[in-house]
Amino acid sequence: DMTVGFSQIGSESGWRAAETTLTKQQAEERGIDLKFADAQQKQENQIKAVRSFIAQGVDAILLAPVVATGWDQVLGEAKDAEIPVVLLDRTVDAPDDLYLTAVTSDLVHEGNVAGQWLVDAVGDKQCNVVELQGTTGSSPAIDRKKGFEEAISGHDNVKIVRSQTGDFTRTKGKEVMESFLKAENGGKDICALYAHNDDMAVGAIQAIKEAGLKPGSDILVVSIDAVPDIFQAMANGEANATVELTPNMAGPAFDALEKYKADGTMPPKWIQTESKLYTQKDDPMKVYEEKKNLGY
Amino acid sequence: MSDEPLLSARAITKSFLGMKALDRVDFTLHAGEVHALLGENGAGKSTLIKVLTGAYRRDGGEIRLDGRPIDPKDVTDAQELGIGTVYQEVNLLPNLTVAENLFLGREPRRFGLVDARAMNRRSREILREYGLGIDPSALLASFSVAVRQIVAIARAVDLSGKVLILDEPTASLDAAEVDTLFEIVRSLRDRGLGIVFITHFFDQVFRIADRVTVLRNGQLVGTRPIDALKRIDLVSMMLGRELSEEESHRAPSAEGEGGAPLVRFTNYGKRGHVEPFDLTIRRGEVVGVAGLLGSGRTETAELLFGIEQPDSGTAELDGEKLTLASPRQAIAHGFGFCPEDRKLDGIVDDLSVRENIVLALQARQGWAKPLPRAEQEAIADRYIQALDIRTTDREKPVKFLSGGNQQKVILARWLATNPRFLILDEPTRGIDVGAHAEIIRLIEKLCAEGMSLLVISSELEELVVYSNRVLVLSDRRHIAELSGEAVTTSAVMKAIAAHDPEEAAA
Amino acid sequence: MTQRLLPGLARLAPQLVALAVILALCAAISPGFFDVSVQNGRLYGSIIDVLNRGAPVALLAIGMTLVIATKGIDLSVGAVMAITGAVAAAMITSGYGIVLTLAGALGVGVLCGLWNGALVAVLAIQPIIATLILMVAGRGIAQLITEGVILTFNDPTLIFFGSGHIFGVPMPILLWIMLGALVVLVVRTSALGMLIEAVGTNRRASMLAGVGTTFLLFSVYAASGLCAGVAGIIAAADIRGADANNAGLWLELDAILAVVIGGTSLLGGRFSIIGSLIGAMIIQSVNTGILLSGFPPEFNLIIKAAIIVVILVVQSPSSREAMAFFTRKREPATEPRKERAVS
Amino acid sequence: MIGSRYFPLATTFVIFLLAYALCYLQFPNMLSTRVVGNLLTDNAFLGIAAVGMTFVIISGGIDLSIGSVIAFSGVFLAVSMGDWGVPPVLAFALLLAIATGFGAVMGAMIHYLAMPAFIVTLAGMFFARGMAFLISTQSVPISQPIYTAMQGIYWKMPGGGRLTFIGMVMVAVFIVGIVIAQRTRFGRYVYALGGNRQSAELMGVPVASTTIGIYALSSFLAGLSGIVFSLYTSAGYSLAAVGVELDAIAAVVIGGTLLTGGSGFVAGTFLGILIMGLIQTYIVFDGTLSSWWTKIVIGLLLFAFIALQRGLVWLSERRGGVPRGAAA
Ligand SMILES: Nc1ncnc2c1ncn2[C@@H]1O[C@H](COP(=O)(O)OP(=O)(O)OP(=O)(O)O)[C@@H](O)[C@H]1O
Ligand SMILES: Nc1ncnc2c1ncn2[C@@H]1O[C@H](COP(=O)(O)OP(=O)(O)OP(=O)(O)O)[C@@H](O)[C@H]1O
Ligand SMILES: [Mg+2]
Ligand SMILES: [Mg+2]
Repeated sequence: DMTVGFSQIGSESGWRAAETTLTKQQAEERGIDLKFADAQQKQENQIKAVRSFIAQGVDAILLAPVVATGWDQVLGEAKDAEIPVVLLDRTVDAPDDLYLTAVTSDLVHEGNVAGQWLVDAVGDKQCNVVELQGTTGSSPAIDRKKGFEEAISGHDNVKIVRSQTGDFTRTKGKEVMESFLKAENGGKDICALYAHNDDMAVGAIQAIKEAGLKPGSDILVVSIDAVPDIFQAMANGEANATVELTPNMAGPAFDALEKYKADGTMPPKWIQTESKLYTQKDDPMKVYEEKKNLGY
Repeated sequence: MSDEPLLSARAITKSFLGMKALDRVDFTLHAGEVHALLGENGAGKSTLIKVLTGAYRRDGGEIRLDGRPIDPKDVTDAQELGIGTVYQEVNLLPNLTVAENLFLGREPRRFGLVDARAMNRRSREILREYGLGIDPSALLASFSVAVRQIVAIARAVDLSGKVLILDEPTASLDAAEVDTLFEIVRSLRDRGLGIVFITHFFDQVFRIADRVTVLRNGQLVGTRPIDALKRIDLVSMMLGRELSEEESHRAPSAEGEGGAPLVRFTNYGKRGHVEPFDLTIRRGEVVGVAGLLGSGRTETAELLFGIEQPDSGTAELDGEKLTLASPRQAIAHGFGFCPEDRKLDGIVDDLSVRENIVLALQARQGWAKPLPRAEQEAIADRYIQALDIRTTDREKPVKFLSGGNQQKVILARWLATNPRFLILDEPTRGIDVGAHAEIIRLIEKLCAEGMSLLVISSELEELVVYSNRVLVLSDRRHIAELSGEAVTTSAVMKAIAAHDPEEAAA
Repeated sequence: MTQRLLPGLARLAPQLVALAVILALCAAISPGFFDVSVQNGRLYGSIIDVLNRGAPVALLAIGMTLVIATKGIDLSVGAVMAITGAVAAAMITSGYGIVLTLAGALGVGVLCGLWNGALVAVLAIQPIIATLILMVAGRGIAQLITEGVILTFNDPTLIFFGSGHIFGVPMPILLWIMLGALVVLVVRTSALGMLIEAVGTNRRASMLAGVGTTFLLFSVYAASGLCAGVAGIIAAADIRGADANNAGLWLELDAILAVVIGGTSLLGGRFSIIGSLIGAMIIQSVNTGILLSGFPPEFNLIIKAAIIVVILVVQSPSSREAMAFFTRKREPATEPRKERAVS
Repeated sequence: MIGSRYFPLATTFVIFLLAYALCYLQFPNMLSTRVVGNLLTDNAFLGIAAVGMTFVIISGGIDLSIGSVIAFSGVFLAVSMGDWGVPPVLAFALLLAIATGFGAVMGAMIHYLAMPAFIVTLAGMFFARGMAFLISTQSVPISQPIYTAMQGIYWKMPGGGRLTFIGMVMVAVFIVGIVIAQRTRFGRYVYALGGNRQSAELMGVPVASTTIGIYALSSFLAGLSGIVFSLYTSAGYSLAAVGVELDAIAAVVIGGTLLTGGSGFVAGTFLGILIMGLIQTYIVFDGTLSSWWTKIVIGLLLFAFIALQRGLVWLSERRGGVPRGAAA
């Protein structure tokens, strides 16, 4: 059987915890011995971990890179040691012969789906959007912003009036939303909220309610990730749409690895996961029940 | 002595927070003289020194060296001008080695790098002149206050091309060390240096000084040649009044000796600190402790006060077994301890005079029972007056007091707890004549009221005046105990000498 | 009492001035800044947000002030917030009553403080490192409790501590003001304050004077743990869930900053809890001001750094001297840098 | 008594060897040249920054800005070489000059404004990362021939381990650091300042220039560390190296330097770095710890090392009877 090293970014969010849980589950089901290394959000720790995996002589490495750049060298070392590397949930800026495949969603596309939904939802109405960005400088923040902006460009009735970082957290999401509401005439001038992840949206929803407005109707709420809590909000009519980022990246990754190990089948360089849109029509409570126990 | 002064200061003025510490003070120093700078605690001696050497910027006045005006911006400037200084508190760096302290800022270098070997070699040579056979590559922290003071002096002497300034350098030196120091000072004087010397010991002034300058309350009282000066005149210059009790001698009182035992230590000791000893202290008795540097006096006190734990022996108070696991416990039993190193172990420098005085009392009462503010103020005022602590007000942070006044504040802290057994380690260090007499009188009064005292002092004259008994220590061992009529300076010297003839001969 | 209060306020003048200037800037950026209305029976407005959002840092700053006064520092408070929030969420969701939950969470906070106290007072580990241990491990412990997810709860009483209000005043505001007042009262009417200052100024001398230094060190770290506990509960209640990953993240730095801005020296000794609370409000005003300004988030850090520098420069002893110099021409009372040389 | 000064250093070394032996017993692979090479390479940037931190801490200060300076350096290099077309060597020189100047300004503020280092460098931390954001929020790859060339310099040890260029740079920085600390006047001044600022001033130590020099040195090394980090990752990223200052402080303290200032050794910091690296390597080799247990175990091991060290020092103090004042 196989020993696989998994270098995870950290445990900064529920989504990430779910990804870790699912990876462990998948490994167990397949009888894979998984070596797990948590990098505490630091690229240097991930590089260290990958090097240690190489030194230990694992059979394959899963890497969820914290940032796209800076992997050439260590991936080169893995290649020299003939250890296949599979990238999870984000790709890297490196020649693609340095890794076996990348199992990721398309972050820009996610933003695009969210933006598209909003454009469709408001039709021709004038709509001022406030945006809760992810951590300044992180790739999901940059790409989800880009995708969303692409989707609304050309629709002059929809425009972003305020945009601040909420650090991907509920607390900051709530705090920033509070100030958005004050700055925009008590929220009366805001038509929609776009949050780079669900956690910030959940925080912002509370802020909207405390300001005496109705999230979901007075202010539309669209966000990304599809964590269980947002489905509860959708079921209550307080959130409108979310774009799923599946935490099960490891399944396809292990499939590819097993095939490769068995007979050398090269998988495609990019295995894209679906960016599924959920709205209030999709029976949110049912999805919530399904997702509840996935380790989010 | 040439006519042109080596160093002259004119109309020096310096104030702190509106209070004038120096008020148009003039001062001249000739080449080849030892000039004693005298004055009560807080008179402004240290401040004058600091102004002269650039440690403080002056508010007004003019300083000339060799007739040229100088304006040292910091101590480095003064050092470059050839002025070496030992400031009042031992101002060396315990975390550096002895050699590094001696050569800080002017290390011998080879190929641009510090040459530690040469530095240690030269340090050893320098220190040998002071009779100090210590390893210069050891950390200064591993030596006692006295040793540090000698190192500080050696550094300043080595730095001083023209002027050497010593601010109370002898406070914790014993007689032999003082002799060595004076020999060096004399030879420097003969080489043409000007030496400024601050002390509270009159004997030393008359032994070594050529002229004296007296300050009082930040003002110049006068400068006189020593030959034409009587001791009593000097005292009145300093105090601005006559001091009658200054020479008060006291025959050890009989009641003290006869009092019932208060504390008894049997076979008390700690390996590596003090060898086991027996000691009984009676009510109303003053026990003096004499010995050379590093003989283990302070360490004895630390054992008695529970700072260090003994590894042998027992202690009894009023016939009952007693454990002294911490100063806190000792204090609970009515002990008190004025430490030798007031800066490190004594004052709490940011707190006010009042808070420093009530600290031990409050600590003993516990945090939940605060002394009412009015009571604190009353206590503080009482001791400020009783000990003549010079401060503009009781809420002044104690760090702004002069050295001697800080010492009195610590004494007041312990007196305020009304202790049964008080240990004083060098209580008169840095205290002026007036206060000195005051403190000795106080000691006597306290014993008369039944308090027992253990006093450590390097001044044998002083010690024999008030002690009923004197313990003599050497090499961390209690080697002799003198009592009654036998308590005399020469007997104490002999006792020390009996153990270590070489040192006592000096 | 009043005689002593007035000079106290005078000492806080620079902090108050800084706060006033920042608030004025905020009002210039966002015209409705000082408007307060009532929304759902609850006071509502930007200025209320400052008081409300500043609660965690204000609470942490209370304990931190005491710790810093003893010449210590407590880097673990952010992690302790995460732990106590997690404990509260875990207990309330597994059916313990609100009373037990609160007691449990606060108890854990105090326990964390005692652990820090033990390392500092008994093992004599340097405070920064001693508390760094819990800073690193504590978040792990919190995540262990929540298993890395946001543990949501719906208990209305617990939520009340985050978003409830009494007479329209949000609970967090009441809590930090009350806890602050309580601690000031305890510390200043007992001898604790003076003894803490003594220990922080000269620990050895205090020990020799019979001050129970060990007890005091344990107390201040425990107090810091308790304050972090309250802050943790508020943070969790605010978002109705314990976010072990992010609750209190980097707040220890803000709390330390608040204490320093408030005029308490990192070298220990004299302290002012009221000053620290004002410091916390200054920091929060800056944060809220930045959010209201509409600048892109890339500028946040630069603005914050610039404001900190300006505040500190204005407060630094040297520039106070310089100002005194310019206002009272030619009467240089003291030489600042040299004064320090003897202190 | 003679050795007491070096005792903490010796203790740390013994602890490191013991810990390594324990790791080896559990995972024989730990004693390969690969692991040893990785310890040097992976910790190169941290080590270089920690040398600067050692000076700062010995002088009684602290520098919280180094992580941000590292991030700024990376972004500056990437953008200046990539977008602005600055030649690499010039970019390096420019960066080191900027970093040094930045440190000097912080040092000057600390000295002349009498502000605590903690706060000044905290503002510096915000500022440097803020500047990095302003230059670029995205991670910018660096593709310069000189980078490839430097990355290609290594000595392949028997057993497959590599002693890389950046590993060697770190070792060199440590050696220079030791010489500066122990054998130069500046080094003595740093210790003097940490021992007692006022005494140092009264003994003629140029306090202002020394303080400025210390923080300039620290930022210079942080800049150098940034260069090394950019070599390590071939990129500049404004979110890189968050919290490195805490790692550096921990390494310095584990290496036996007192945060109160005045005592410690640059060589000790090297041991501290190795110990921290060892902890991480061990955790990865183990591979069974969840995210949270990773944090808890790091904390516990940190505690174990420090407690062990304290215990040994305490024992020796009891035995040797280090006199009072020694701890001051
Ligand atoms: N930094 C300071 N700030 C405020 N006041 C000060 C400061 N330094 C000294 N003083 C005050 O200046 C006066 C003179 O002090 P100074 O230290 O010069 O006295 P001194 O003659 O050396 O006394 P002693 O014999 O006790 O050492 C004292 O009243 C003291 O309180
Ligand atoms: N001349 C010396 N040479 C070497 N070491 C010394 C010398 N004098 C003192 N020491 C060291 O200083 C330590 C302090 O001893 P201790 O303080 O008990 O002595 P003391 O009798 O109180 O002297 P002091 O008058 O200096 O306070 C001793 O353990 C000793 O190691
Ligand atoms: Mg003096
Ligand atoms: Mg002594």
